[in-house]
Amino acid sequence: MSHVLFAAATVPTIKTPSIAYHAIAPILIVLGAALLGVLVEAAVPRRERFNAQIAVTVLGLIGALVAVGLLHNTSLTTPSPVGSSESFYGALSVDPAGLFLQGTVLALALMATLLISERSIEIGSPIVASAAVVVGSPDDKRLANSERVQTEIFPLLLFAVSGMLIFPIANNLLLMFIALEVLSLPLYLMAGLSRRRRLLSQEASLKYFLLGAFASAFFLYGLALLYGYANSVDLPAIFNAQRTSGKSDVLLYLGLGLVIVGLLFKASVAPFHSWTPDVYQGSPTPVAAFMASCTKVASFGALLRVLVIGFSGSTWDWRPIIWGVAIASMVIGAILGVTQTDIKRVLAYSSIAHAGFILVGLVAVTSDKGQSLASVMFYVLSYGFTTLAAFGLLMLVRDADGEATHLSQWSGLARKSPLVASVMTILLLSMAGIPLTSGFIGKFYVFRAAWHTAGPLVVIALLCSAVAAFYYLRIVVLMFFAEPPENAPTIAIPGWSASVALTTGVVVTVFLGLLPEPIVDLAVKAAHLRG
Amino acid sequence: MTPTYYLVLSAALFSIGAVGVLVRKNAIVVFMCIELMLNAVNLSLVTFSRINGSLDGQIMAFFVMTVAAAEVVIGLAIIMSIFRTRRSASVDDANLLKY
Amino acid sequence: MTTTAHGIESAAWLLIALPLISGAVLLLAGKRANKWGHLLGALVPIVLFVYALMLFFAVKHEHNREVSRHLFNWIHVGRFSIDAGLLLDPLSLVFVLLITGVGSLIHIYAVGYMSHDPGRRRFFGYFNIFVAAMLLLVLADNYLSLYVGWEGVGVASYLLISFYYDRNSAATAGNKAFFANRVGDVGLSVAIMLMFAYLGNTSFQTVLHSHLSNGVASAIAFMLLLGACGKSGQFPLQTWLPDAMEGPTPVSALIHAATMVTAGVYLIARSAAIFDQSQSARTMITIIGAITLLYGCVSAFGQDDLKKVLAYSTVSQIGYMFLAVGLGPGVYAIGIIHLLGHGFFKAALFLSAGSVMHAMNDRIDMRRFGGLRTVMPITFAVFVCGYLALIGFPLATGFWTKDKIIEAAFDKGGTSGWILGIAALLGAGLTAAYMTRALVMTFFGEKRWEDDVHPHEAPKSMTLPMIVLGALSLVGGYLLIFGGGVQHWLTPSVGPSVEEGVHTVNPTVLSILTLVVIALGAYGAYAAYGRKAVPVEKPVAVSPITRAARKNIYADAFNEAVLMKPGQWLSRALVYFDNRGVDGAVTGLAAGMGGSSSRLRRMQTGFVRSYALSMLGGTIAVVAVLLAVRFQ
Amino acid sequence: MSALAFTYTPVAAAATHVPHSYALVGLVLLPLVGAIIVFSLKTEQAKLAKQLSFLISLAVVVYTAIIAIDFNTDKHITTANQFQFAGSWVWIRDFGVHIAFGVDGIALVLVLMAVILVPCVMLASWNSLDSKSGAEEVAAPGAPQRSVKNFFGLMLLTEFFMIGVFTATDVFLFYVFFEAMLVPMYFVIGSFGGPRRQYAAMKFFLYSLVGGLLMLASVIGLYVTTGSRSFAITDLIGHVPQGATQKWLFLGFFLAFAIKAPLVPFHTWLPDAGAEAPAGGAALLVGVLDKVGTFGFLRYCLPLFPQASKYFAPTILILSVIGILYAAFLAIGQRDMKRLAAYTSVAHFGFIGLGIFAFTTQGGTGAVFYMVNHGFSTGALFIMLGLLLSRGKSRNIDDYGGVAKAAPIMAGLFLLTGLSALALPGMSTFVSEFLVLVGTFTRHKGLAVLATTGIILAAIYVLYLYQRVFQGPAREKTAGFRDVNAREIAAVAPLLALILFLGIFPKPVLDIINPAVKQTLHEVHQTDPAPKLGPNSVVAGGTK
Repeated sequence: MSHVLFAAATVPTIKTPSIAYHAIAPILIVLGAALLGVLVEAAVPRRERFNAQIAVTVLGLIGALVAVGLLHNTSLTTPSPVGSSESFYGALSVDPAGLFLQGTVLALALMATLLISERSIEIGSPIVASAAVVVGSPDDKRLANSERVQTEIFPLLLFAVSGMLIFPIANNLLLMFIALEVLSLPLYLMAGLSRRRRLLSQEASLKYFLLGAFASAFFLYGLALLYGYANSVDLPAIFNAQRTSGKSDVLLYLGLGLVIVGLLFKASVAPFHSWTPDVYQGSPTPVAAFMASCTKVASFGALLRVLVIGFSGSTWDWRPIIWGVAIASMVIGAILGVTQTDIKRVLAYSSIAHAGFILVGLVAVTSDKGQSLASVMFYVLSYGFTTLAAFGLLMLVRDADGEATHLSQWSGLARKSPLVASVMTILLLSMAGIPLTSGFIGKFYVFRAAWHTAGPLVVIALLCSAVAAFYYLRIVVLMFFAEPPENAPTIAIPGWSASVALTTGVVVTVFLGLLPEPIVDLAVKAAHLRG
Repeated sequence: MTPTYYLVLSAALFSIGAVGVLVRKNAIVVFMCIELMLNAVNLSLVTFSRINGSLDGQIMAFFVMTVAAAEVVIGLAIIMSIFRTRRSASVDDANLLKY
Repeated sequence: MTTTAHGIESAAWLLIALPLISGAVLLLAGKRANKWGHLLGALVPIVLFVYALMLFFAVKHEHNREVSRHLFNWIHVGRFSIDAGLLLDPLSLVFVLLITGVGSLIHIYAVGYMSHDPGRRRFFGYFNIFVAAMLLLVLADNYLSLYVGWEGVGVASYLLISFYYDRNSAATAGNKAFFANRVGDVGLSVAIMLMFAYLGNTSFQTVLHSHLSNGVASAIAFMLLLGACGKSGQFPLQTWLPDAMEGPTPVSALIHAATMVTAGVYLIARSAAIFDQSQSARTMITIIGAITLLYGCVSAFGQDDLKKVLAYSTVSQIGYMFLAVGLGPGVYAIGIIHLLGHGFFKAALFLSAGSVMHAMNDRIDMRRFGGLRTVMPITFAVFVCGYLALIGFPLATGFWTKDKIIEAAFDKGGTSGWILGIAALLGAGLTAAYMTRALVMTFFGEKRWEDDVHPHEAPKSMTLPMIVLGALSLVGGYLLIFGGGVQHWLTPSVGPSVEEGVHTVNPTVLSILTLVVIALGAYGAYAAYGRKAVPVEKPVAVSPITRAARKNIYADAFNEAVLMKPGQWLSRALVYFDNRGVDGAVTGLAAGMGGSSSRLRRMQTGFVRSYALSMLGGTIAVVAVLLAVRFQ
Repeated sequence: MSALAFTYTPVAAAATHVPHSYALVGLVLLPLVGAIIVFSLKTEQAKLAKQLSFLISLAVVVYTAIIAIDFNTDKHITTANQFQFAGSWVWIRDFGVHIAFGVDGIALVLVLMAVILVPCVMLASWNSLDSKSGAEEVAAPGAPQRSVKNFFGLMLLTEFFMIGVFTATDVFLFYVFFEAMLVPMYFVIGSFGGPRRQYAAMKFFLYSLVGGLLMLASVIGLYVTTGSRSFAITDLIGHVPQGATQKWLFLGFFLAFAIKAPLVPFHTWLPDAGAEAPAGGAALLVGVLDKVGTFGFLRYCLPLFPQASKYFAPTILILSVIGILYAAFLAIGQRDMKRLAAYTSVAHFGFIGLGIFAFTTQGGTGAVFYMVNHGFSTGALFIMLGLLLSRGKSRNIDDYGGVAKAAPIMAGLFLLTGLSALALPGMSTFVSEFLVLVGTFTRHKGLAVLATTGIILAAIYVLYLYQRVFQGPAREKTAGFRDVNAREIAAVAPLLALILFLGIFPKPVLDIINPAVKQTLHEVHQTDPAPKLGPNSVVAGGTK
């Protein structure tokens, strides 16, 4: 694309570059499904709409997943020039690492879809029937108890997923920015679509939107500065410019800093984390699950690419930043989680802490031949499944106001439902990094990658995970060792869709703890970014 | 005219926008401040385009404008729905989620 | 050197196994064994005694009179190799005969004495276990095996002292005995470790036939001495022994008079070769012996409890034995003979005392006795036999050896010889005095017992052993000393006696002097207690010496003030420190974490603008760090 | 970036050819399968769960015994082939991690000890869950019934982890067992414990976790610094770089083990956990789980970090001696009998630490034997306390007195147990304690003598407890105590019998332990000091 633009300035003829459509097929499939979803929304009668949307979404995601699977050996950048040109960089880089992350996003998104489409737990679905209706108005009350469901969320989700697919393979900062917006804008809306506690949901939506836009502005300004420095927003070009450009390094580092900030915001890394607890708490639970898993995968993918492709030459300059924000994330995530009373906020702080752990793995990403890259990819995958299942479980524990997320309501849960309590325990132990769960393997993997480069950071990370273990264990203590409260919540029986999602999450968590070999192998093989 | 001035102007506008986000209470105004930041970036892009002698920056400005427009749509929808519920567009009123 | 066991000797392990099995049967069989348990228990030592006699004659014919019986390899780790084995030599056989002989008599006595006690079976179980442990102690052929027996008798002693466990005083006394013994055990343990560290072995064969440097020999000797003091109730670990009288009387007779408490003397005699290499340790033994013998005498004066009098007497007599074995190569045998004689007469005295108790409804306060000689003639007669032997009446058992010990003390020469000699002499006088007091208060004078008490002579099962022991008290010493038989017998173990030499004081003069002192002591006591009626209540206005004697010269008070109280305080202080300090650091860390968490979470104000501020701050920090790193 | 194809070197290839390489896998899996079966029973099938668990645990004992009989004690040992029944299968190739099992003498006797303890604990806990609360509380009205099958399932699960942790010969696998073992014990304490069970369970887990995570750092460091691309212990021995790296790595392992053991001053979780855990759980916790710490010293700290071990040995020895005396004083000052028992164990762990870091065969063998004996002894002690508490419903010693009157057999068993705890000569505990002391003495005389004074304190805390509980006049409350029944006797008697038997004839066990300890010391490059005077000083014919 940039070649095209550049060419336009000097040569009057425009050569159409060739696009490897097969390589971007997953993106196209999801986008196509999303558009189809919009059409369904317009054309299919309300009664059929829900099933139609689910079909479109699920098939779209599965199709994309299959496409990713078929592409697994691909490594190319696209578009590519028809003639030869010495400085042409494809805006999209379809490479093994990117495909791994895309596959992860798609799988997690599929599970999130299943959670969103759960209708047995609550009349309708966890999603508000009509977001436009004023909260508390008679219409709102009527709709809240009606069977009416809202289906716009599915196309929104698909659009977000398409953004997430582009995000980690964008080789061009502008494209990355657009992907960022494409994934964010639907999420802002989705955050506000909770069926219950709509005020909170709307507030979450507003906060997420304002802060997200604020962060985008930083990203964009960084992009502009880098453009000024390198005369291109292609990552390889920026990398090359660092050796050749005569411009002031201030531009480079200001730009790098601001771009990183934009990405760290999405990944909910401290000190850019402050939206996370509020938004997770306010959002509909399946949406929070979607954000906590998929967004994280995508944004770390983007961060990896920026650092490895664009800035592996200045590793020593940005490494202190990663150290700093990693420590900040782990410490804030661990310590602030200790006194939380809402289980969704606990998971949010856990997510912040985990972002820190992932960053630990990321420290050595430019210097160790793919080990770090593989470890980060493995970590986001295992964490994604675990956290998604954990959020999904929250949907099952309910009282009259919807989900019972206050910790005190979880006490004695094992009496009521040993199964839910046991499953939650497995997930929490995984988050705490106890062996025989995927969390342990993930932690081991990232820490091993970082050990040589950042030994002290690993020790800090381990100590933080000990602190964080406190709040996971506290939930276990409550569920198993405490007496149930007076107004004990009820346990809803999930329908097939949520059951499938939850089972998958737990099975993956345990499986990756016992036999991680296949996925580790996959990550190792995929640990390759193409500039 | 040195293009650098435009860069300084752009930085100033960006900073004004950022500070505006921090000090203004009305969600619409906050949002406008963010738009101001985006437009400051546009100014930068165009300036750099000029400095670097390539058109890419100018094209990018269009992209940014488009994205900003999309953002407005979403943003106003969100602010609107909150306003209808709360009868207030103050961002400080949206303070249920905390600690 | 030693002969390997053969024939009858090779079954010597039965000496230990039989009573152990019997004890185990009695304890494990439960109520089923109530009917016949005591008979089994009493039969075992008799069988053992017979076997021991056979062994005695068998060994007597062996070359060198040392027979070893290897049993099995007990512990083998690296160079540390301990074989479980038995050593039958003159010293051990003398003890075996004493233990089984006197043991048999006391077992028989106990059948009668304990006949009304519901815990009789348990008693015999413990008693047999004691016999097994004691025999192991004397038969062991290395120090570690000895240690096992050493501790085994300690446990048996503990169990029997606290036999009436529902009495707090008995339980406490048992504990006290065990704790004091443990202090001694530290010494014994360290001694064994020293042996291993320096010699690589702990068998008598090696240790006793090695040249040690004076320092090492002294270190080992002092540590052994500490062990001996604990077991034998010697200063400064003596206070448990009088309290041990809480146990049934046969226990006091067998364990806390005749056998176990003399194990310290055995240990020193056994380790003669080590003590011979350390003059300082030997001097220490004599000092301890002298202090203890006087201490025992003085404390015995203050007691109104007949058994306590005898207990302090035991303390004092073992002091004599220590003095003897401390005096050196020639006197070991005298010490051992005194030990054997003491086994007879002290057992006789205790059994008589038990008989008195039995008659007086388990009351033991001498102030409540009086005039018992007519009611209990046999008991009285046996007590008198024991009394004569103990005070060293001419030709009675104690006479021969006590005289020799006093003589040897003077013969040591120098100032120390004089001091030790005079102490021993003084002790003889005091012994006569307190024993006379006890005799008079118990058997003479007006009867002072309460109305509900109807004293009567003991049954035959009790009186018969008493008579035998009484007779042995009178003539046993003569048998032991006659012709130097025992001395010669012991020579292979402890070396020959030195008969001739330069005497500091002419022996004849000294003998007469001793007799005079004894007579004076006896008369003095008679004058004080026999002439006038003994008050039933303790007189309150008494001299400081009496007051001190009543409180065993403040030894208990000292222990309580210096060891127990500070120990308890330390324990409490450490508990506080552990909870507040060590654990406090841990919980404090957790609390700090929680505190900082609840403070930090306030930063999450809920205002979107403050979030934006933190983001902006973070951004500035990130950029600043980047630039700082780059342009530093 | 295509250089990711890590070269994989087969580990312990020779070992996999040993015919019995699957034997230990079976042993590890047996209790796991049992646990899964028991967990899958219905809550109502409590009786079946008990019987099944007990049978499985007995089967494990038999299985282990067969392995022990098959164990070759005369084998010539080298670093590479120090494990018997070794088997190794790749688990995660990229991590260089193997599912690798194998036993040397040290591991074998500890496994034996653990599996013998489990059925005893089960017998002792047979009816302990019938009351609706912890043994020391009176059940609150309306308290729900606790799940018997879960308790027994957790016991089997714990057994699985215990066997695994002792038999793993891959550092990573060991770590997995080491950490995962916390979970079942956490549930045992938390679900079936006393009034402060939540606090105790949490403290236990977090404290251990902190240690475990520090160890994780070292485990990773081991991999990174040795460059061996394998976690098999035989591949790592001798490859850890000397100097500061080794010291740091050592500290990571050491802290984890010191917390687990626990060594003063990292001990404060144990009194809480030991006191709040149900008696059976406490028996396993203190009897077996804590041994993993001291086992780790021997298996990992010494061979992997010989230089650092020597560097830190004086400090550890001093800590051990402090622990012996300090914890003994604390035990004397306790009012809570289970806390008392926990503190006695802290003191005993001091002895074990002393033996290990004295670097003598006597010390090392003594320490391992000590672990075994202490497992039996403390297991029996906690079982006895459990029986007592189930009658008295109070952990406070002052609430008791004169129990021997009503329950003489119980008193006798308790006293025997107590005597084994104070290392009475004639019991196996004595043999081990003396070996430790004598082994220490040959190198560090002062420390050994100080430690020896601990035996006085041991007598005080044991007998003082016995006096306050069992002796003295019977109380109104204690007079009605039921004496132990056959089942309860059967729970303790085997342990006491073993303690007595091994006290008189410890040779079979010592012979198993000895070669392994020698090998360990060989890896630390230590030999026993020779007797100072040597055999030359022995004069034939005596000195007379």
